[in-house]
Amino acid sequence: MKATVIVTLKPTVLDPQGMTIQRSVQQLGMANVADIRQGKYFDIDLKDGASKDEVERLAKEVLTNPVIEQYRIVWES
Amino acid sequence: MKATVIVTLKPTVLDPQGMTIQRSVQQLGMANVADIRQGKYFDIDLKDGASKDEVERLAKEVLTNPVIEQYRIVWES
Amino acid sequence: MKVSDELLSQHGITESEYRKIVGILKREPTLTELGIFSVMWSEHCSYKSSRVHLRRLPTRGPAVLQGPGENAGIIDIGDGLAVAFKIESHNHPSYIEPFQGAATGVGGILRDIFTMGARPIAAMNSLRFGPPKDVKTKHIVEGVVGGIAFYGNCFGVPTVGGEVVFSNCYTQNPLVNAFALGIFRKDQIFYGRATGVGNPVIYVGAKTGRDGIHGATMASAGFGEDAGAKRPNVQIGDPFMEKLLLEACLEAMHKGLILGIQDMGAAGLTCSGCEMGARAGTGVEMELDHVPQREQNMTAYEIMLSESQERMLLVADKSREKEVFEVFHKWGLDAVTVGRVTADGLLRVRHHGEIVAEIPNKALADEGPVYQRPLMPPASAPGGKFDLYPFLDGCSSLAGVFLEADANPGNQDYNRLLKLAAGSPNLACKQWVWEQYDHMVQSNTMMGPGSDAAVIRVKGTKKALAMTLDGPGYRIARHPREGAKLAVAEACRNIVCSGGRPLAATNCLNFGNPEHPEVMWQFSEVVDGMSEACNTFDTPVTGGNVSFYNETLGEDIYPTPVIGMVGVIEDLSLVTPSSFVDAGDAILLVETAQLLNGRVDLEEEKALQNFVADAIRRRLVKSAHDLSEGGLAVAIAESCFSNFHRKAEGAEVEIPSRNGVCRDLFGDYTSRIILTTTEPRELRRSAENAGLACLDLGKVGGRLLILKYEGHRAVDIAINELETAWRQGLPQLL
Amino acid sequence: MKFGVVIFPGSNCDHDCYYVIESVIGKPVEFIWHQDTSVQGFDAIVLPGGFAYGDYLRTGALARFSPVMSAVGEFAQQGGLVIGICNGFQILCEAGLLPGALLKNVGMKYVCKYLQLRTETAQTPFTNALSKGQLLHIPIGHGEGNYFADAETLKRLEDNGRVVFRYMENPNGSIHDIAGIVNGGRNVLGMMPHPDRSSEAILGSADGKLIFESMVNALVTK
Ligand SMILES: Nc1ncnc2c1ncn2[C@@H]1O[C@H](COP(=O)(O)OP(=O)(O)O)[C@@H](O)[C@H]1O
Ligand SMILES: [Mg+2]
Repeated sequence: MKATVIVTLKPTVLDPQGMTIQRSVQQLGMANVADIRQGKYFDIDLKDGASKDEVERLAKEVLTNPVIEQYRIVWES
Repeated sequence: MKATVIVTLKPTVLDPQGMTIQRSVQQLGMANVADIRQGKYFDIDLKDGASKDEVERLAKEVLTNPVIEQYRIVWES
Repeated sequence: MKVSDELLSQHGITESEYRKIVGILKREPTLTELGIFSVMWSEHCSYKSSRVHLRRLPTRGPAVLQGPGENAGIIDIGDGLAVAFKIESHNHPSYIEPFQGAATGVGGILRDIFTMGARPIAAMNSLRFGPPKDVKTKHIVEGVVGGIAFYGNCFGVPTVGGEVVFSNCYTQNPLVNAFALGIFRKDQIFYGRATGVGNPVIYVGAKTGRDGIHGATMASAGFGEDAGAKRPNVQIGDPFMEKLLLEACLEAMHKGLILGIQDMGAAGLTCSGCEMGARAGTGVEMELDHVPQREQNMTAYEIMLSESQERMLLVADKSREKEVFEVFHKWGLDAVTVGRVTADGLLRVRHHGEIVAEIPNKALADEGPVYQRPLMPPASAPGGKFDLYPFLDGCSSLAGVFLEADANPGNQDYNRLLKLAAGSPNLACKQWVWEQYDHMVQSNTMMGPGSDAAVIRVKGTKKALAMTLDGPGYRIARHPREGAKLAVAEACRNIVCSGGRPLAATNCLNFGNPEHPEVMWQFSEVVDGMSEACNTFDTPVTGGNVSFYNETLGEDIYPTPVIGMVGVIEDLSLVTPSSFVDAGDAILLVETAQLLNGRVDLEEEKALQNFVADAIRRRLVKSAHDLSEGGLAVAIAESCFSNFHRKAEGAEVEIPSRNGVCRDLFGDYTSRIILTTTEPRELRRSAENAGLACLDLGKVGGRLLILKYEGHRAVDIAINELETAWRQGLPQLL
Repeated sequence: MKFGVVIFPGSNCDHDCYYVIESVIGKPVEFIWHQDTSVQGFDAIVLPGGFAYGDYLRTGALARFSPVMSAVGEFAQQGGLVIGICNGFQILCEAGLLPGALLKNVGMKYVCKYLQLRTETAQTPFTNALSKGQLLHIPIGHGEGNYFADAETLKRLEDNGRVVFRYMENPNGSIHDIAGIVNGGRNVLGMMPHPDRSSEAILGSADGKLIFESMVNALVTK
């Protein structure tokens, strides 16, 4: 089983990385880009018999810092 | 229009972050996690009238380091 | 196997080299063997073009414990302690992928140091780029600096100094030279030797992947149109893994578990295996099925040639194998026995039950081809427009302004010129670069980046170490032999100004294509100049690195030797800053009797350095700063600027009139040092006794920098305004 | 009185902290291995700077799972003195022993330099040798020192005098210029600047020593 976890900064948290990219994009003349926010992406391979709960726990307790981040999981089987 | 760009390391390129996370996770007793590879995730807001080509260019020329990374774009309208 | 011409050329092996291989093996090589020969006999690993010249370098001296031939040179610093240091290039990888290329360059040189048992306590780097206004250059600078910071900071070694130079010739061939220095007890040195027949050969560290296969051969050819096509070679650095490797290796060494050890750098398992065998006169047998692998279905060829980072090969006593495993496992690292030491002198490699290579270690490590390549002086050196103003090389827009001032010194605004010079790429403050480096970790840094030499104290003693990198490229391009002498002289002068005594040197020789007779001539001249100077200053060369093929589309870079000099400061209280200390101090200029440009009189220079060293020992000196590019005006300005621990101090100075105001302000004349003191008379007297000129220039103090020339104020500027120009120079360009 | 300095894989200021405690302030100190499950016998614990677990995932994120961290948590709960410097601060936040989080510097780059720090309160076991408003000359060296907390947390920190240090010139974008905070019990301090690098005049400043000396005072009077 495979799963993908996407971790992004909460909307209330400033994203300096996204802002820097946004600036360089504007300098390059890509004027149509209104906003970029950067997040992290994790491709996870699971052994047979792994449960969705385990991935949920992984995403919540390890991959995300709840003070600043939020996550979502995309399943693939 | 919105698009998501996902940038990941090419499969043959070493991913020290992913490896280290996976090892820690195993020690935490999440034994079913076989492999983790980390990538970047970009949420992009586009102004009206932006073309898909522009996003393609952004992904290719700005967000990806072609020496070690690859990208894919997910569209949302 | 049928070996085609095409296969040979892919491996960079010539016809005659191939015949030699067949002669050694007494049969045709297997593909794996061909690969092994190709990397070991590559320019990068075999020094086939440079070896005949390098022999002329002085390598012995009372302080030298280990000269060239091991992973790093070692010198005795007293108190039962020794330091290991070396410099290495990572030029080609850094052009292809600036961040990872520079990062793995740092990783490689650090491994060279700790593989000998020394804990790295300082790093430096010498960087050359094209002009900063070029977009591609900006990207390379960002990447290289970011990569060095990423690796060194995480590993936990302070990056305490280095150089950044911009010039057109490096646009397509940036240079990234990384230096590292480590410290240990002199009775605890480890060597890369596979001793003791029957002992296990143990692989530790990261798993092997298909990274950087043929990296050594890549560094042994120029770039053509297809530089991009060579990209799959890129290795990724994992400084965290290397930090664990450091701690585990040192722990295993201190427990007495290790007999021989070598890092896997260029040519990976191949190089460490055969070199360790060759040095000990033994054979090494390896079973590749045991090698930890990251990727599926790797061939023997790939495993032997992989340049995956953060790996080491070691030999332990057979009775202590398990203890070795325990140490590495404690640090969370792989440690696997992959073979044994044998008596037959062969590198024997098995894979899936078959022998895939069987080659005498010595043939690979010591009997590579040696070429006496043709030499020829070039028809013309770069034009001498900038002889007095070498900092202008690579700054086309500024060059005109200064050359015009040189021709018409009378009616110029020297405030403006000084601001322009101070903010020019080659002279501007490099804080943008070194602020990204952790230069304080390990809490030894007394003088970090920005001073003449970096100074770090040695815990547990009264001593400090001083170190510097110097490579005046434009000078050397103009006159390789004289330029090389200047480089050594300047490196020693920097050490002396900080209160130290230079002990020994390392060097990185960055050159173009050795198959160009002009390049080989430059190389030979540089080696001779360096030898002469190192003999004069009693600073033997304990090691180094040669990087050839820094050429793109037939264009060679300037010959660019970079000298790394290491010295000892006998007492912490003698550490001397390059910036002014207190208002009211007298400013003196000491110089040799004749004013030289572009060359150095070594004996006079030595007298100058001895005088300054002695004056510092007699505690007559509060600050000492050597003059180099930018001349007297820029040197005085630099001494005025604020630093982390002190506010800016102005100065009022009389510039001696000699060759016209522009030259006297900005001209780069050799062998000069500015000192500040509260005892000007005593200093002048001693200088005159030593046959040196010593001029009273003026006093430290105030908020202005005033430079008087023939009775009027040529420069009269608020020091803060000048400092802003100097600090903003680089950030504005980048 | 015994100090303990925790070694995580990737810690690189562990020896610096050890040196200051042993050779500069002259107090007993031992290393604590991250796999240890007890911190018994120690009176104060230092989480040193560095790149624990390479700072991979997030700074401090993987270190907080090290076995020693449960022991450190209990030790803190019982009022034991814990100081986290730089990476140590990041670990304390990840472990929930201090509120908030440390984001990437707004400039996106690692910054190593000396700066001025203002002491906001002397009412902690880490600052009793300082006075409120006292300026410290002290270096930073970090890529992720941009302190963030939500409005409610911030208010609590400010109202209770838990902001211990503030930057005079903000180098990283930290909210309210925060450089260091304590927990509600005031026995756990996290700070980005490095007192361990500024405890000897020959290194440019001995101001950092005052923080270690405050800890000694607190332990003596305890
Ligand atoms: N420019 C040089 N000056 C002096 N010694 C050199 C120089 N270049 C290389 N050497 C020495 O030659 C030896 C061969 O280097 P080697 O260890 O095979 O390669 P590497 O540099 O890849 O580790 C080393 O001991 C090195 O110090
Ligand atoms: Mg080596």
